[in-house]
Amino acid sequence: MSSVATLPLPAGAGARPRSAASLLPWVVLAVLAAFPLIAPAFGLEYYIGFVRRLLIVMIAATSLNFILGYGGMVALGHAGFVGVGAYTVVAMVEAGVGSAWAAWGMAIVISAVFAAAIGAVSLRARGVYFLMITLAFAQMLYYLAVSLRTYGGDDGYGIYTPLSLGGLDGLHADIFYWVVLALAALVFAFSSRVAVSRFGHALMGIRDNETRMAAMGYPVYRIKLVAFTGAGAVAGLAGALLASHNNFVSPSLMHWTESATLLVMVAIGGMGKRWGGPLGVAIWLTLAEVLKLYTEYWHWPIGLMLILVVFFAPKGVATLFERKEKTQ
Amino acid sequence: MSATSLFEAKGLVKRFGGLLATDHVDITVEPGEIHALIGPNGAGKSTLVNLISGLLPLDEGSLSLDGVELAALAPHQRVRAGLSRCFQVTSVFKSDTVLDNLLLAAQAHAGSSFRFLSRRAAEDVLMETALRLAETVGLADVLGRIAGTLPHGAQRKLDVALALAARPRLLLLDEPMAGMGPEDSLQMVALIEQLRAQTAILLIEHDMDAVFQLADRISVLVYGRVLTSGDASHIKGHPEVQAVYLGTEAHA
Amino acid sequence: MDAIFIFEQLLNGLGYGLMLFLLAAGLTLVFGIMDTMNLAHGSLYMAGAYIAAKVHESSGSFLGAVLVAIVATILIAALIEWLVVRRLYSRDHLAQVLATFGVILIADDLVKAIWGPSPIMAPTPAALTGPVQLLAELPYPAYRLVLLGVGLAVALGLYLLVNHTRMGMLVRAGASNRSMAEFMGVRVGRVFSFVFALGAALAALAGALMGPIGAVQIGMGEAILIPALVVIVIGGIGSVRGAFVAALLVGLVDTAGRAFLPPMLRAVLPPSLAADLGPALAGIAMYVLMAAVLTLKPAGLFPARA
Amino acid sequence: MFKPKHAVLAAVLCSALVAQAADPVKVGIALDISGPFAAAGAEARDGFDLAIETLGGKLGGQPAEFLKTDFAGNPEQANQLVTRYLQRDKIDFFTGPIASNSALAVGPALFAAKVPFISSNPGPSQFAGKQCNPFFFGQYQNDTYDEAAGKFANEKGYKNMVIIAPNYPAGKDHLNGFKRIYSGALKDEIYTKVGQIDYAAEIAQIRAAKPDAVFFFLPGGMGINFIKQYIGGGLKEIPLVAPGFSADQDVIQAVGEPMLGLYNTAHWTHDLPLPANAAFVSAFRKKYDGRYPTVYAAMAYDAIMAMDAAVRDVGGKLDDRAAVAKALAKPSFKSVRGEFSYGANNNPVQNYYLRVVEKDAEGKLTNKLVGTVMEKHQDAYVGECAL
Repeated sequence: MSSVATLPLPAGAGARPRSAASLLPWVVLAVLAAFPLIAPAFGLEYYIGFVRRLLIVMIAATSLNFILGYGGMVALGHAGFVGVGAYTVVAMVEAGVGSAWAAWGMAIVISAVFAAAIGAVSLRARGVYFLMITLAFAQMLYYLAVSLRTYGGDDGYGIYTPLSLGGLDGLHADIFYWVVLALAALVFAFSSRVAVSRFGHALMGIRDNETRMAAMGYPVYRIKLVAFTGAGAVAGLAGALLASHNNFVSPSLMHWTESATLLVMVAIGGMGKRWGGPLGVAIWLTLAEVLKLYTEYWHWPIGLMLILVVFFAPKGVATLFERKEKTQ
Repeated sequence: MSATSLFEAKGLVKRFGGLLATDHVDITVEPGEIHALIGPNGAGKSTLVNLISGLLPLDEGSLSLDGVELAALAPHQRVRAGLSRCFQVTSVFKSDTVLDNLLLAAQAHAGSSFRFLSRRAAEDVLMETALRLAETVGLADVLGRIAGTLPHGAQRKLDVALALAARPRLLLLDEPMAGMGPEDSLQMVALIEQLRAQTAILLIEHDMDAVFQLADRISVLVYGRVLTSGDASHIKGHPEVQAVYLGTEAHA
Repeated sequence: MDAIFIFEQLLNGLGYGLMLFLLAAGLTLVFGIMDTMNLAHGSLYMAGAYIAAKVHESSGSFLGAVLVAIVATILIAALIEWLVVRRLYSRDHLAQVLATFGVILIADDLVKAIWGPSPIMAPTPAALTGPVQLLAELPYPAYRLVLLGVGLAVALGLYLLVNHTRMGMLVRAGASNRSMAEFMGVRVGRVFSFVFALGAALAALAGALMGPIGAVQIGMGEAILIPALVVIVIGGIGSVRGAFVAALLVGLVDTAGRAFLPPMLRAVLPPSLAADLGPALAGIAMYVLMAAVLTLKPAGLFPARA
Repeated sequence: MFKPKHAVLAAVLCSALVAQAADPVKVGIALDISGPFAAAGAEARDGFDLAIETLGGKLGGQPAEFLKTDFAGNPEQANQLVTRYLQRDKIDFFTGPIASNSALAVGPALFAAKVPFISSNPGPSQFAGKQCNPFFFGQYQNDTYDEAAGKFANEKGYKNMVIIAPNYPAGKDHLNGFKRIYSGALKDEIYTKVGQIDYAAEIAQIRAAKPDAVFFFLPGGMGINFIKQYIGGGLKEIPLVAPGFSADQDVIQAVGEPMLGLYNTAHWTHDLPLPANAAFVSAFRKKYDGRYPTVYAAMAYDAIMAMDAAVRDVGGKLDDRAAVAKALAKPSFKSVRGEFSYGANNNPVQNYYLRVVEKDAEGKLTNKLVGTVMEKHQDAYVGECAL
């Protein structure tokens, strides 16, 4: 054997010294946490709500990135779970529940149940077939919501008494922002952690070589199903938060273009990169917001960007940062 | 065959449409035995390996390993029952390092993979297993290399190591020498010889020198059927085998 | 519900199925042979419809308009292929979906800039405006009969092309095993160009023919893209035969769901529940069909690849 | 493109001269010029632009700024953008979205901020009934067009009808509006899939039912598909009746000849013989290549005119929001629809007209005024409103 070790055994990756890059999440978190306190001084109050929405969509995108980037499951029905979460909140409100925690908790449980059932059927299919079957289920949910008269159908459902955050109510006008930030940070940290856990490694192994994983004794289907269910549950949380953010829920949340948009955001940001979801969401939503200010023809620049990303940054914008991290 | 065979396959049948790819095949492997399966291209060797490992569903027949019935089990459950395999086309995780490949294999057989919050990197047991596997197949020098950049022979060794992590009682080797140069082949033969102490082996191979060197028993598969079984001299002397198989390949 | 009514609904289902087939055939060919998911197929359909409508309005000749639309759409497709799709052949499906989704966004804005946001006029050819008396009790729109005929002719033509010509043999070789075909000396690049042009022509034909019975407007491509995708997935991606069977299946199930499900539910359920449930179920019939087929056959009815 | 900028420039110059009005009047306009309501949204935009031009970019003589953003017919986006209008731009008036669901999504935030929402189209039953609000000003309540159509069907003597709408609550509301007044028998009540393309199955059902006439509520592309296929199916002899927006100029120009003879009802028509309307229609046709305006353009035009009058009536003091709302509730401008007033639920009490699609003097297909179906009509939900 001619090849000689070019690298020494990498010392346990955990022993790596803390670099500037590993501080980045904390810096971002600190800036975001301080934002509502600083914003009024610059007349940027509106952007508190904007960032709040960004954070909520980031939760949904992070959950999709988990199955798409780490699990290799190209699902085109993720907005369906966002919708299930949002409509669970509607159902709870309709039933007289006033606590946000109870409603959100229930949203997580119900969307996990939906994701488990849909995943159990869909995960038997592969590739484009998987993509289409997840789309089919999301479309069923969409048409169901459109014709559900009790919850407003196509007109949507307004939540006129905002849900209560229990003891946190009244602490500060922007308390909901920090709650969302905390949850988003939690989801981000959790998914980053899972990615380096046994489960994450197994999931990535399945993404890279499913047959080999089965031949090595991994319960491939069960691992995928657990990941799919977890991602559905987190997407449901995002939906529940979106319901509270807008105090309004409509089936348009579940339209297939919303699923496609989530997919696009993750791809732009970087699949399988922990910053992929957040970056993609920030780029996409900010661009749409800004472009709409200036022109009614705001779709084509986004389309062009999409094509350019596919050609020139095929692994997403997050990889550009990664290179920087390495050179530092 | 004796009733106490380690592995016993009976009446295996697989049809693809109208084609009978596997035609009532019976195969046994005794403890510590290397049983080689040979046959011309298209004889259905790979189909048989996929049937045994569970990647293809059986149409008829039964499989048992150490008295455990395998036919109803999913592929990963058969691995748990002690049946592990390699692939004809090298199947490793090409974009990961050799170490990560081995860690992934080690993880499959040391506790549950449904652990979400603890870092795998902190698990010393897995690291020990991975290093031991690397030693066994002779890859300890290249742990940090990306698997896809290794030479072909080293990738085949890695493939074997991934299968070995299961501590199998029966190892299916699907043409381990395929595409190898003479030097790599010699190393592989030595490796297989060394594995004999740990596990019984069902060896599918085209390289006749290697087969005659390693195998305790040889079965010849033709058109999905077992033509004959026996030791090396039996096979060499079998007229039909010479006609359909050795006649065309060995003397080509 | 008499026999003639049921027959008429079957005919309607067949008609809708053949409309879907026109679009799905091109999509499945491109996908099957080039392994390329081209969402911009919907945009080509829209282009065909707009160009045919405009040419028909100014020239008065429907046939001429259809031909112009087909030629123009092939040119547009060539441009899209040259600029975007060509770079995607070697990429994974996700990259293809993303980039061609980008093409859709650009195409929609472009059409809006050229023809405005309102739906445009797409008249029915004068000779085909009325109904034809199929049976004494059954008048049937003449134009729909033409659609049925064209759909069947295209199906037959594709069948002959794929199964009985040299080009078809190359196409099938490319579809079932690209690298093997290349190895055997098939000039896959030329086959690709031919198939992409054929796909564009079929999309344009579908768009041009749909104009007189549907709204020619921005977003029309996306609206029909989803049922077309459902068709090719049920049929087995890459299989023209599969697309044909699946298109008829989807057409029949969708039409039967709308025509027969509500009255049947009304017969067995309380009226208020039936009124809510019937249309909702009819609306998702197509998706239920797809989920059921894929549960039983995860690679569609006629998997093109082994 | 240039005009609004000039208007802004003019506004800036004026504000330098007029000391009391340091800030221009800010109007947030939600355009739906992409997405499912793009056609109607573009009509509304043309109406807004004409009104703004007519007023020289001012409202009540005050400098004004008109913010326009595409909502793309998506209620979620509408919500987001209205928040921007409210928090960042601090608008004084709001108008624009086409769809009821967008209106329902943005209403609560606007009402909480006490910003008047002058509808340029949607009139959801919620805002006429239980959720009525002093800051919402409807131009018609959704059901009233259908009620007028029902009255017309009675007068015409239709004994048996089939009615058809998409399967969502708004579809059911519209059919309920029709059924509220229509006294004949219903042969069938058909609900179709939202965004349906092929209507052959439904048309066969209609043929089998042999009704005297068919009433349909199928907005946008769905209506275009349906009418084309209905006439192609040889059902010309069974008349179609529709609420005005299913037979307006945008639909007519996309469908063409098959529209001839289609009866429809609306609260406005371009040949209403009123000076204000004649001025609007001729200015519109002059500005937009001889095109007839639709009811969407007329309502958008009126919405701006209502703001203009209200600003004048309160003497430019927009800080007193209650006073602004009061001024809006007593319209003092010459509406293109003629005389109208607001009922207790801030939804209008006004006439509804019958129109029929015919050819005009130049041979263009368009709606012709037939007569008044309902006079000073108020919607059915006013009783549920607690205002």
